[in-house]
Amino acid sequence: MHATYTMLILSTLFCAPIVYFILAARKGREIFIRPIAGLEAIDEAIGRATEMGRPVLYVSGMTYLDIIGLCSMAILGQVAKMCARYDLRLIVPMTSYLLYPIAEEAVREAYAGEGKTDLFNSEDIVYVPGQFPYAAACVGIMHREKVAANFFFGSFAAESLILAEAGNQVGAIQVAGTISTMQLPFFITACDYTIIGEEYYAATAYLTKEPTMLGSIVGQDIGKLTMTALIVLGVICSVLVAWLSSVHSNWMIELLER
Amino acid sequence: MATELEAKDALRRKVETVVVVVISAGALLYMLVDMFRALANPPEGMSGGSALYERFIVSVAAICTIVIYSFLYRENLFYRFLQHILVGLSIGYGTAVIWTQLLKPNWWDRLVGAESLPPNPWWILAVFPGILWYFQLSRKKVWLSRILIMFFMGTGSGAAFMGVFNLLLTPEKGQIQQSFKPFLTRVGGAPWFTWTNFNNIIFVVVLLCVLSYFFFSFRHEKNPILPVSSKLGRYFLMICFGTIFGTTVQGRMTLLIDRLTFLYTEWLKILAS
Amino acid sequence: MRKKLLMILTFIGGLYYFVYWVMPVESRLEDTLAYFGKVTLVIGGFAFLLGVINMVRLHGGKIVLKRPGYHNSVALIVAMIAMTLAELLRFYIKPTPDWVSKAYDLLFFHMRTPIDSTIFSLLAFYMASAAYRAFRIKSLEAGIMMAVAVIVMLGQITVGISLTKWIPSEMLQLQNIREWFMKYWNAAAQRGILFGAMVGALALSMRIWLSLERGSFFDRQL
Amino acid sequence: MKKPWYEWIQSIDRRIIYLVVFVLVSLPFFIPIPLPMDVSEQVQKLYNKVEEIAEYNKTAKKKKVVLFSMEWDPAVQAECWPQTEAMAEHCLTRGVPFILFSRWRPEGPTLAQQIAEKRAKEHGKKYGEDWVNFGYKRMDLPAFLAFIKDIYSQVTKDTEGTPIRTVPMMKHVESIRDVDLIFHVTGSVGVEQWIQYLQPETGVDVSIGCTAIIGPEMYPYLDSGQMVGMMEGLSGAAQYERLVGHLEGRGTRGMGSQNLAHFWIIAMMILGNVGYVFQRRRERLDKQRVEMSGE
Repeated sequence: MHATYTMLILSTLFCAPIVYFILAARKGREIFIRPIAGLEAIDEAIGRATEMGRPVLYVSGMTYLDIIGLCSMAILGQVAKMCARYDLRLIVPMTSYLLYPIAEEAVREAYAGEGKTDLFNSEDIVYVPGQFPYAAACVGIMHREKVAANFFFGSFAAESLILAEAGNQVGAIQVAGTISTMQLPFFITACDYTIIGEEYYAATAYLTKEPTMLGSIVGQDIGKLTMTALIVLGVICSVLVAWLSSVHSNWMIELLER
Repeated sequence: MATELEAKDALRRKVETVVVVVISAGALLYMLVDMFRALANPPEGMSGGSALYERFIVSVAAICTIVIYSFLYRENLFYRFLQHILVGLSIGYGTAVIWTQLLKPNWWDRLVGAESLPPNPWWILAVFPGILWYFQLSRKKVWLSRILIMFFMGTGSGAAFMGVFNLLLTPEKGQIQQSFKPFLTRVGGAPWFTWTNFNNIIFVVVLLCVLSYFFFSFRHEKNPILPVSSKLGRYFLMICFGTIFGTTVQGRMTLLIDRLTFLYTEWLKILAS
Repeated sequence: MRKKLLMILTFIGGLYYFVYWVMPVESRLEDTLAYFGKVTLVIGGFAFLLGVINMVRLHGGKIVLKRPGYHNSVALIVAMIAMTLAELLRFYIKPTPDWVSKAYDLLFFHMRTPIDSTIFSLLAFYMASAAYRAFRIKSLEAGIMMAVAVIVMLGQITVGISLTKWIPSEMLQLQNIREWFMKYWNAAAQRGILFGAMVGALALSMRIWLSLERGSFFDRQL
Repeated sequence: MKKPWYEWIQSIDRRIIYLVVFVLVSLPFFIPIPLPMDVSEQVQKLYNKVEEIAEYNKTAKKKKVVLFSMEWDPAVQAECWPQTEAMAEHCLTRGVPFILFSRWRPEGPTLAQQIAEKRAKEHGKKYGEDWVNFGYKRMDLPAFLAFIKDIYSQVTKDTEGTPIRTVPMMKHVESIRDVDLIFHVTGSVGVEQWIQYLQPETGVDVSIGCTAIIGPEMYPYLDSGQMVGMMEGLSGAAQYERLVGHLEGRGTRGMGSQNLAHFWIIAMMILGNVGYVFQRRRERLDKQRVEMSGE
């Protein structure tokens, strides 16, 4: 269907703040993002791994080269930085041949940035194609290396169940973040903290402080606020329709469908 | 201590070998008997040879199934072998089908001409952008493949406006209009509160709380509503995940039931199919 | 230079559909849509050999170097060729000879299908062991989730439904409670997620369309 | 030292759990469990919609058609096969022609073709007249939009290589508007694109047959009316089979086993958590004792 006038106005209302805040953030405007509980859990998990002196596993699931995958790689970069700071070994199994080199580079850069190039071992970035072989490889690593912390960030499919269970078995601290709604229940029950849905992007922005992401998050918030306002007004109108005999139809609906 | 463990290990290995041999011998024996039975009295309208072949392929499928289940005991050679076969088959099929069902009718036939179509040499030009995909395989010229990827991403993002607003604002069925749930119903000229209205209140409250959980850039300290609503939002999300959890159990069990149905009805023929 | 080219191409690709959406129905663009679609369908299809080439590169190397487990790679390549041939022969030789359809039957319906569905069905077992070993009610959140999950599970099986069949009020029977959770609580929460995702989709398309995206993938190697 | 009971019940070997699952799922095959089943609202709505089309087709010269969007592969055939079968059975017996088609899953139309052939053989129906197979067309969004605009620009031949215009059934279909219902069967997502790009322009109804896992995600669309009905998982298929009267289908057969399997999962959850709670309580007590003695 082609755009109606309402749609055009609304699309401007949604998109203009996004573009404005992205540009503003790039020019150096301070942007606030509420602290995301799961991210503190990352620090905690890294701390625990440092105490125990055991490696950390970063699992990106069935993530491919898309925005989710790139966000996952950005978070990986931050995790790798923390690991490098505390001299921890980080193991990253990857399933996408397009993301694999990006992951390797992210970890290498993070270790180099902390001046720990000698700690980086390119064999710790493992390429395992296929869903179930990937899950089996991750489970194998968890048991063999007795990992102290598991991070699950990316898009996940059925393998989430297997991964979360195995991590629980070895007693690792687990932090998960995914926008795959269908897999969230398993992470919530088996992980110590779970970042839910859209929070995943906010978490990326919070960690990387990338202006584009930050600006976009603020712009999106304004879009969601607009939506909330629309819904509240619409509900009020529908109550009025039932309450007052003089009102015959819902003005909001008429307005939106013009 | 070590020798004791070793002895235990050796015993376990022996038991495992015996179990594997017994199961595979049983399966093979059943397969042979089954095939001979089919050869001896083939079903009506079928030659003995085809009947035998039919039973043979059913047995192959059953043996594949059993071998995969052996993974539950331990990862093993046979499982890995079948896994590789699966990857080969699915890639082979996906490739061949794109040729036979997409490129052949929509490109080749137009290029060289088929039944009613005159040949149109201009279609050869489609090869040049098409070939760009393969630069993904080169480390140096990978940017050439980006031309296609970014172009498709661009078209996708341009079309997203249409998609998003159609989903949200289709006349009468739009997600936004359908969220305007009335909290009161007009019955006989007077406002009234019914069970549906109660459910509508639940719906709108849950919707708004969940939406507020996904506000990230507002400060909670200065806001009277947001801390409460976002906390409630997280709990409401848990209810939603609970339903997903419940249905997932059903979904996963169905997968197993399907395989067992196959084994019992088509292979072992214990049950009528 | 390259980067500019990509930016312009992305913008033009997006602009076409944006303008198509903004323009009223009778626009000229309406007619071009089908032509454009015809060409993009074919161009998209040309990626079809990527999977094969990747597999041959990965496993061909293993076979040549006789790495451990190379017999698996041989099986993979053989299976790939066999399946491709079966489909091509089935398509090109008309009427299909008996042996081709038999081979196709074996490869597709009695190997491809059962192996795939059996591997996926392993999840039924994992579900049980995960329920036992991993799903711990560590917090109020997990508690709420589990409670709803149990109601939903009981409400979708026949024995569970007959447990509460005796209750005279239909509303309190398990299958209806399940339906109530699904239709109101779940639908509303899902819609909340959906709204967030839709705004997110708009933001993402704005970023890609106007080439505002930053990050390693978009900045590197260009 | 002997393990305390709460540790013992937390340390059952996983292979024993697997074995019990296997036994419990197998039992109802041999000992039937009574299956009182209510047909859910969503399934009933879907059935009514197809019935509506069938009633129309009885008198109409140009029949309305259902498009089966077969986005499933063998991995999820356990749920999607019975759903497709129930729907194909309904369409074939009630004289509703249908189209098989897929954008993402090469195997979908092939498996659906097999289902349709089996059902057609029983009812004496013929390929080309009662159904047609478009096959797998890997469509990106531009191609999909063109498909909506003009089917024939994107589909020139069916899977057998017959030019699509010469297939007898296609005389009913000039454009996508002649399709009255989309029946999207899937184990992942993708149904949104029909709602986003097809429905507002043409008013074609969309319905879904999905694995139980993604069922909850479809409720916002069912609530808004963008989706007319849904078959959710095996139970949805079983309910549809009951409505169609196809009781020997895979759906109905499997429902018995669901019961015991579900109870086993619930039991496992309770067992694991009871052990966990007691273990935690013991740990807390131990800790208190240590603190007390430390003072």
